[in-house]
This record gives sequence, structure tokens and C-alpha cells, in this order.
Amino acid sequence: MNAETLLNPFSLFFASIITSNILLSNFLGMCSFIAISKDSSSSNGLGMAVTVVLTVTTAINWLILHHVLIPLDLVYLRFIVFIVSIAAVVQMLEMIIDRVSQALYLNLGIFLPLITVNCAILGVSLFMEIRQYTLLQSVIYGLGSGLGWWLAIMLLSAIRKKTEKSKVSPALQGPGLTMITIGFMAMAFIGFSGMLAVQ
Amino acid sequence: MSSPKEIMRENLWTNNPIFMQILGICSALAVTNLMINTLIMTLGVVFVTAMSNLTVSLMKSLIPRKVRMIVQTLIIAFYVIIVDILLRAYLPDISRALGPYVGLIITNCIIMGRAEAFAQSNPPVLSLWDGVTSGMGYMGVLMTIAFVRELLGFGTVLGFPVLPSGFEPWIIMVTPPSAFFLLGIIIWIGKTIMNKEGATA
Amino acid sequence: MIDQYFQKQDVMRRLIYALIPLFFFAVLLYGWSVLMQTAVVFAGGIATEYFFTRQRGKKISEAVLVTCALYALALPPALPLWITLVGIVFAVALAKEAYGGFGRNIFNPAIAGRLFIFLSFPVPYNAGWIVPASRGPQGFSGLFGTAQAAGVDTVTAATPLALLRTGEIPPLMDLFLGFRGGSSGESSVILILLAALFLVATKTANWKTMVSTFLGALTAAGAFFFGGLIPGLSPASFPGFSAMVPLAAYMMSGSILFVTVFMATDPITAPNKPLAQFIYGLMIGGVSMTVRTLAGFPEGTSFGILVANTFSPFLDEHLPAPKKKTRKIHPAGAAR
Amino acid sequence: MNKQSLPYTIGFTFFISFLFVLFLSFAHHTTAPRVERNREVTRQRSILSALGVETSGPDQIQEAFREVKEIEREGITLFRLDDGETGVYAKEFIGSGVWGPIEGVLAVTGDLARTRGLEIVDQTETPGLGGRITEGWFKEQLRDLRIVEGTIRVAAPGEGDTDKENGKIDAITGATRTSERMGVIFKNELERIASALGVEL
Repeated sequence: MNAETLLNPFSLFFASIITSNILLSNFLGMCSFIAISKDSSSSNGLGMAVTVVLTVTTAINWLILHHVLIPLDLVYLRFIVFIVSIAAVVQMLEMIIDRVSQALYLNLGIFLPLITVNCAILGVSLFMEIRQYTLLQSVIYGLGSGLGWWLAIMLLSAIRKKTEKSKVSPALQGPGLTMITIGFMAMAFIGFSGMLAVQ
Repeated sequence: MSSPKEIMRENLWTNNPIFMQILGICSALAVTNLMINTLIMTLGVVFVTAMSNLTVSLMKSLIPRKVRMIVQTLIIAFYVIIVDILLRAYLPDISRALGPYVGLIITNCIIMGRAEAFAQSNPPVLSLWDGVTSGMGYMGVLMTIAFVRELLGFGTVLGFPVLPSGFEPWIIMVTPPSAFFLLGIIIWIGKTIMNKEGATA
Repeated sequence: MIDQYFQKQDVMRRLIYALIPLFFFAVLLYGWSVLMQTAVVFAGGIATEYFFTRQRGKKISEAVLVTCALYALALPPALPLWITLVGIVFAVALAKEAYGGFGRNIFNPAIAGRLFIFLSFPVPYNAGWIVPASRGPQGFSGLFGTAQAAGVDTVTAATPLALLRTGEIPPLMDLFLGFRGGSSGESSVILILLAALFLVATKTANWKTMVSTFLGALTAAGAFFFGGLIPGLSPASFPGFSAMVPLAAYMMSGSILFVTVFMATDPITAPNKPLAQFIYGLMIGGVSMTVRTLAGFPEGTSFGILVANTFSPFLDEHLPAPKKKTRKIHPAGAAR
Repeated sequence: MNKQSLPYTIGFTFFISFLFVLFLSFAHHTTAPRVERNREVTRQRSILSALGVETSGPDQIQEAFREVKEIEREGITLFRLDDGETGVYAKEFIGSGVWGPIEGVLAVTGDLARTRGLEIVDQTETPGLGGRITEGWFKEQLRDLRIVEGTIRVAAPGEGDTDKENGKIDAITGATRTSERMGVIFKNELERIASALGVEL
């Protein structure tokens, strides 16, 4: 049974950005989210990098899954294979960007090493496998999830900038308050549920 | 070098991976709506942290520096796949419920963090102990969240109904925002206590 | 410092004055249940605030009274009181005090509290609507609420939004005056308009935000209606000018006007730059109507506010400021 | 031997990967039959439950499933259980819910006069609201329900319609949208089964 009959690419795209935001509803990519979201320019760079890497790796992992792992009956090795392919893609992107443009490297490239351990990247590849997406759906889902993550991190960095000025209880300063803020964001985004659904 | 007791205290409380560093929550926060899922998931994390710490410590003199990270990732992925295979074979329902989150243990920063920060420079048995206690510190926080979520969301503890039948379940507890709120509140309370301890000590 | 403190209180007091007529009208409609709700809300809200401000060695701000009043008026009248209490404690503790108290919150506490209990307890929440007093030839029937006057236990009543969904349009005059089911204080359009005039005249609230919120809501509602997306209301059955009737009913139902006047204009959670404020308003209106019409929730205004709150610092940070004279409204706009 | 030299690095990485993969494939192949059986049993349990066959334990499920025949008509797979009359047919379905797909099994009598039962395999509806489609009382409503005018009507919210002749079931209180979607799923699936069996609804 396949979910493809249910999802047109358009609604999958918007669902993965808004209703099923990878961060707000699947909790993924939080470590780098919390570490980086302090200032907006690096949030922006990281968001962009995540979007690019997500799109590329989801497609590559789809190809590996369907043309290598499944034919060879090696699906149980997918965790290792996916993480290695993600690391390789990240490494290659870093090299390419470094050659192509120094400005782009400073904006985007320096965030790439952080991305290998961003659970959102591996998470999207694993969801893609579990939900049995087609190649097209996987690319759209990867792109949408990246954009959704980017949006969430930009919103959060602006909020954090504002809260940094206030005298928050020292126990709550930083991560604690960030968690509560993400809670409110997730609560707000629930409103869109039922309009579109992914999965 | 720290004694096993100190390591335990550090990992469980004063330097708890979630409290102090907010590490590794991604892979497990999503499954905290039921205690049984959280228990299995965090046991998996304890197992992987402990074993990968042990393995890294045993092999540390053999691993070439250039590929250290990749080899560590391989070791972690190896144990995660073992957990996945075991769950599929012996706990199929829980394996289904955990979905992709088992695989995401690989990217749990705690594991890599402990391998890098502790196992790399400590003897095997101590590293194993460090892994176990780090995992337990992680488990403690997540089980607390899961306890509140399951109690208020379903009125049960580990699947056993404990609240009177007139109890009105808090549906939000079963949805994602509550996990964020609870984690925020737990950090808030935990750090307040810690700060007081620090002030009196 | 002292100046600022008193000024803040002034704003808060004027907001409370503006809410008093709504409160009396709610008592007229629903009687004891509103009084009980309000008492619980204020007791819970003030106690929670006291618990936190005491630790900080500060006094209770008057803003918490506004939060309590807005929250109490935005609830279904027959909501079980313990749920009411959960909501206000959550609102004050997490939406406000966690962020450092008055003037620093990112999310509107009253709305956050209401949304929290709505998401937690949807079944009791939706069973909390009761039949209001009605307007008839013999004057008001049942001064303290029909249900109570008739000696009946609470009777669940359909809100205008629920009626509209079945294609029935409530009399526009009843909607305008406020004789219809719904949250305690959201119903009377005329009283909300008067409060809006008072708030704008005393410069307590920003009229531009009210207008942009209204515009956002109206545009979205119009688009959905003429696109045939509103369940129960087919544009084909209202040719020409008569389309105004369902559209007006849709705009006067639910709490969109209440939220436009009292919540969207909250200076603490709104952005500071004029362009950002304009977009913020459009967003509240648009998202509220989108959620109301398309998502699986009966009312979208809480989501509208909370989504816009989320975007508010972002809009402020990334939209251009006007060329001159922006300094005035700098510190969180609280001076307005 | 120089542990940082290129040949050693490459050799080491290959050796370690080889070792891990070897061990993992061993673990995988020893548990594979068990995993496969788990998957089958889960699927068979749902189908049997929809067909109204009481089972407990994997062995009994597999035993009972031998009575079920898998048939394919017009590209639709049905599971037939002989009941001495018209036969009972189960069809696996996947339909669109509010948050995501709802997967399940619907079983009907061969003349499409009655439904036999419903089983929900997977769903992501709002827990505590739409998620209650997995609860017994909801599914029980579909047990031997007469199909009136070719459809099953999901009527006003309640806690279970016990009248089996009216072709109606109660919706879930507070979960209007999920209930509506279930109605759509029933309608579509009944039509599909009707066309596969060549029976008028």
C-alpha cells in the first residue's frame, strides 16, 4: 500500500513546511536549532544550508534505497548508509561552494559541518523510507522540510533576540525559555492541521 | 581522574546532558507521549552510549586520527542497527510505534559527545560506566516528561489506569507542544534547585 | 521610571474601563456562570502573578488584571471552573512570567491560556456554550440567562458559527446587539465598537492595527465565501448584493471583532514598526479566518493571534523602518 | 607501524566496516524470519479481527488465517472467509484522515447486505478525539451493521449506536472532521468492494 495516491505534490510541499513542520511537530533538528538560533544572520545561513542539504540528500538516499539497498536486500543497513551518504554530500557541497564563491562559503559553507549531525537530515531520509514516497515526493518533502526548518529557525532567532533583553529568571535563561517559546510556536501552528496532512 | 561515583553524580545531575547542554533531545522528545515507548527508546540510548563508549575506548589506540569521527559514527550506527534489529524481532509493536526515531539515535549528540569527550581519553570500564550514567541522566529527564504526559494525557502510568474514571484527559499532553513546555519547565525547576545548591555550597 | 510605571497603569486601566460594559452585558446574558468564571480567573491569575513577582521582589502589575479580564470574557460561559483555573495559571505562569513578567512576553497571555485549554479539553470546551438571554417582544427573557432563569441545568447552545455551518443565518440584528451564543464577552458588536472608539479616542490602542486586522479578516472571509469554501454557505444561493448578509454574519460571528479590538492591538506582543504592524494585523485577520474556514477547529482567532505573535519579532527585525521619527515608539511600544 | 599513514587508515576503515557489516548481516539473517513472521501476524490479526474471528497469540492467528483465501478481482485484493452463506470479504484500505492517512481493514458479507467488522491498522488522528476510531466501541458499531442505501451514515456524536439495522453509526464527540472522513472512507471502500465482487450496492 502506498501513500502516493493520497498526496499531490502541492499539498505535500505546504504540509511539510507548515502543518507537519519537521521541527515543530517532529522535534527534529533541535540541537543545532538551539545552538545557532541566537543571531539571525547565522540562523539564515544555517537554514539555507539545511534546505540545500535536505533536498539533495533526500534524493540521493532515495536513489540508494531503491536502486541499491532494496535490490540487494540490505535495507537493514540503511542507517549506516544514509548517514555516510549525508556526510559525503555535505563534504562535497562544502568543497564545491569553497571553489565557486568565497562569499557563499562564508554565508553557507561554514555551517555545513554542523549539518551532518543535524537529526532533521537523517530524519527526513528515514521518514521518506517509512512513508514510501516516490522520488518526486521525496525531493518535494526534503525541500519543504528544509524551508519549514528555515522558517522556524528565523522566527525563533528573532524572538530570542527580543527575549535576550529581558530579565528572565537565570534558571530559564537560554535553552529553558527557548523550549517554552518553541512550545508556543508549535501550539500556534497546530491551527493549520486538518487543512493539509502529510504522512 | 574522576571516581565512578563522581562520574555518576555529574552525569545524572550536575552535568546532566539535557539540563546543562540540551543535547540529544531531538531523537527522543517525539516519543515521550507514552512511558513504555520512552523507556524502550531511552534504554536503547543507554545501551548505545555505553557500548559505543566502551568500543571507542578499547579501540582508541588503533583509530587513525583522520577518520576518527567517521569510525565513531560507524560504531554508533552499528549499535543502533543492533537495537533496531532486536526491536523488530522481539518487540514489533514498539518498533512500529517508535518508527524512524530509533534510527535517529545515531544523531543523538550525547553519544558522539561522550565518545569524544570521555571515551577517547579514559580506560574502557570507566568509559562504559560513563556511558551508562550519561544515558541514565538522559533517561531520567525524558521519563519524567513521559510520566507527566501519559498521566495527564491518558490517565495512565505505563499503561495502567491510575486516575478515577471521571478524569478528563488533557489532550494537549499527547500533542507536540506539551513536550516542549514540560522540558522547559523541568529545566526551569531543575536549574533553580541547582542554583540554590550552588549558592549554599 | 515612576512616570513610565504610572503611564503603563493608565493604559491598563483604560482597557479595563473599556471592558466593563462587555462584562455587564455578559452577566445579563449568562448570569451567575459569568460571575463565577470571572471570580475564579481573577483569583487564579493574581495568585499566580503574586507567586512569581514575590520572588522577584516586585509588585503585581495591573496588566495581569487586563489579562484576566480578557481571558474571562473569551471563555465559554459554562466551562467547568477547574478548566478555567488551569488556563489562567498557564497563561500567567508560562506565557508571561517565564518571559520575565510585564512588558516582556512574546505571546498574548490571555490568548495562550484560552488556546491551551481549548486544545486540552475540546469536549468540555465545546459543551460550554449555553443559551443566552434573548431579545423578545416582552423585553429580555430571563435577566440572568435563560437557562438559569428557567431552572434548567446548563443547556448547550449552538454558536452562530455552528449555525452558519448548517447554512442557517442568525438574524443580523441579534448578532449586532449581541443576543447570541458564544464566549461570554465576544457577542455584542455594538459594545465592542463603542469600546474601540473609546480606546482609539484615548490613544490607548492603535487604530491602524484594528483596521488592518479587520481588512485581513474581511478579505480572507470574502475570498473563502466567493470561492465557495465556507461549509454551509454557497455563494450561488446569495446572488448579487444579498451576499453581504452571510458575509456580515460570518464577520460578526465568533470572536474576530473582540480579538481585533482587544488582542491585536496589545502593544507588547505587536511589532513596533508601522509596516510590520500593518502586516501583523493582516496576518491575524487572515490566519484567523483561514483556520476558522479550512481547518478542523470551530474558531480560528486564537491561532491567528498566536501565529502573528510568533512572526511579530521577525517582522520587526526584517522590515524596513520608516525614514524618520521612529524613536518615539521604541521601548516595546508600551508607552502608547 | 605508522597508525597515521594512508594505507593503514584506508585498511583500518575497510576492515572495521567489513567487520561491522558482517556482524550486522549475521544478526539480520538470524532474526529475519522472526521479523517477517511478526509482520505477517500483525497483518493477519487485523484482517481476522475485521472478519470477526477471535484470536489470541501468533500461533492461533496463523492457524485461523489458513481458512482465509486471498483473491484478486479487478485489481483489488480481497480476503474471503467462507461462512456457509455468501462468504465474508475483507479489504485493506488506506484513506485520508485529518492529520494523515488512516489505514485499516473493512469486512462485509458477500451480498453486501451487512458490514462484518472494522479494524484500524494505523492512524495519526488527534489523540483522544479522532484517535478514538481505534477504540472498541467505535469499531463495534460496524459489527454486522446493515448497509442501508449502499452506505454507512456517520450520524450525530454519541457513544456508540447499538441499532444494527439502521445503517448508522455514531460519530465521535468533538471529532467531527475525522468522523466525516471515516464516512467518506466507508463509502469509497464499499463501492470498491461492490465493483470487485460485481454486486449491486
